[in-house]
Amino acid sequence: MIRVQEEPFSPGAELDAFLKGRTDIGAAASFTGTVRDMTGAADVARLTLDHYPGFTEAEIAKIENSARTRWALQDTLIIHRYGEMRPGEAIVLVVALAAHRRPAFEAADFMMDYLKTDAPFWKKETGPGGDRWIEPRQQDRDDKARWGAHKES
Amino acid sequence: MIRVQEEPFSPGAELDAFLKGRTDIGAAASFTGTVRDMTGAADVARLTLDHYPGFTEAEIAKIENSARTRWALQDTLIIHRYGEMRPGEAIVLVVALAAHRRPAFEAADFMMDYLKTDAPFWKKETGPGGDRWIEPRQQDRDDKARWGAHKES
Amino acid sequence: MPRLVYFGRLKDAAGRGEELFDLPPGVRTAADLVKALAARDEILGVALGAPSVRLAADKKIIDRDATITQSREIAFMPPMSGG
Amino acid sequence: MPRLVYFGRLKDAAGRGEELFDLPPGVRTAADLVKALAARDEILGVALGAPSVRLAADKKIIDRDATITQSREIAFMPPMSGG
Repeated sequence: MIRVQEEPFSPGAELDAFLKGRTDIGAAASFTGTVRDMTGAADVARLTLDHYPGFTEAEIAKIENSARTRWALQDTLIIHRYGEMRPGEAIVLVVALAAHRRPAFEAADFMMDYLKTDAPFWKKETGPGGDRWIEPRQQDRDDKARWGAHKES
Repeated sequence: MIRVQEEPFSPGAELDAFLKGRTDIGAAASFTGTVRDMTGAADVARLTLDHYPGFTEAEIAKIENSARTRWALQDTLIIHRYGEMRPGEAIVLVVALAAHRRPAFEAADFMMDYLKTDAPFWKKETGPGGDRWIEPRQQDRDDKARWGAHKES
Repeated sequence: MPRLVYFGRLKDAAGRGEELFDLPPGVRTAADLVKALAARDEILGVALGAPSVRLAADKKIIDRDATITQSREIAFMPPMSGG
Repeated sequence: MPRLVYFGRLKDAAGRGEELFDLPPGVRTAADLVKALAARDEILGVALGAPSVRLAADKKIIDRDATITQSREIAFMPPMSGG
């Protein structure tokens, strides 16, 4: 399941709702990305995420489908926010449910690596010194490369 | 933080409480282990975990400390239940908080691998056919071996 | 007349998030379109010409030699960064 | 008189979770204790003798050649499985 939304969300509440009533899984790996206060001045710091409605959802669906093809998963959840966010707020939540822990961990890790470099969002960090666009670091590209040659489309 | 308890808990509610008010982290990796209905008969299936009060907490603390030494983590949480559990209930929750996602993921994965083979719990599965003690599989030992030679004590 | 959409730092470079742009005669491919935009605004042209910038026509990724004469919406996207 | 504590399938093998056990004369190490228990109950003795069984004295892991004459609690633990 994929949700791209402007509204804040509670990662734990989403996790509990996603797990509710399931007796077929043994493992739930989750990852929450939050806005980190890089400036030491939380009152002025914010992160603004631009997205491309329609296209963004479709590209995230490709990432989710790749994970579902690659591992034996019972279900997956990706929630991603856009718009303006403050330090401490969740940007993204990824959950992978499986019978065993290795596929759950690997799929959550994989989906995050791909979201980091391939999900159509553009991030602007605002601090006391002004605005700055954030683009994927070499580290992010290296992380994605761990999963081998892999076409999303 | 470590909690060994008999009472059921909600992994998501614990995750939200653990994240609350933190603006210094960027990444929270979590893992929830749940009781899977192996029998197809949830009404009779249960899992019973035996533990060794005092010793169990101390051994889990060693695992947590190993992770804290090995990765740059802002905080870690391990909640582990003992006693009788029904399909769908959470057995264990592990959370690793860090500035970036790789240490968070790796530390959560590491703590789970060590809990699986080194945490003093003994698991009995009860189904329609009676009781069965569950011991670590070779796969669990292989998973732990991924982290290299590593002394807990 | 297609709509051009700019994201991230390209929005800053273009000074707007989107615009309607009348394709000049002779513009057939995405590369032709970038050339036409560069003729209007050299700095934007350089920004759009970077190989790291990806293009989409009607929300499908396209190469720069793709024909865009029938496209209703063309998006210019700098490197993406989710998560 | 130390308390012996059995976990997991060893609890089933011992038919109890714990017992007070008067150390017979000549019992000095953990291995001696296992031998004394085996003399009382051969099947339990085999189960406790398995190399996969770990022992703790007063909640600290010990080797089988460790002296246990001063220990108040000795635990017998089959392979652990948390998570």
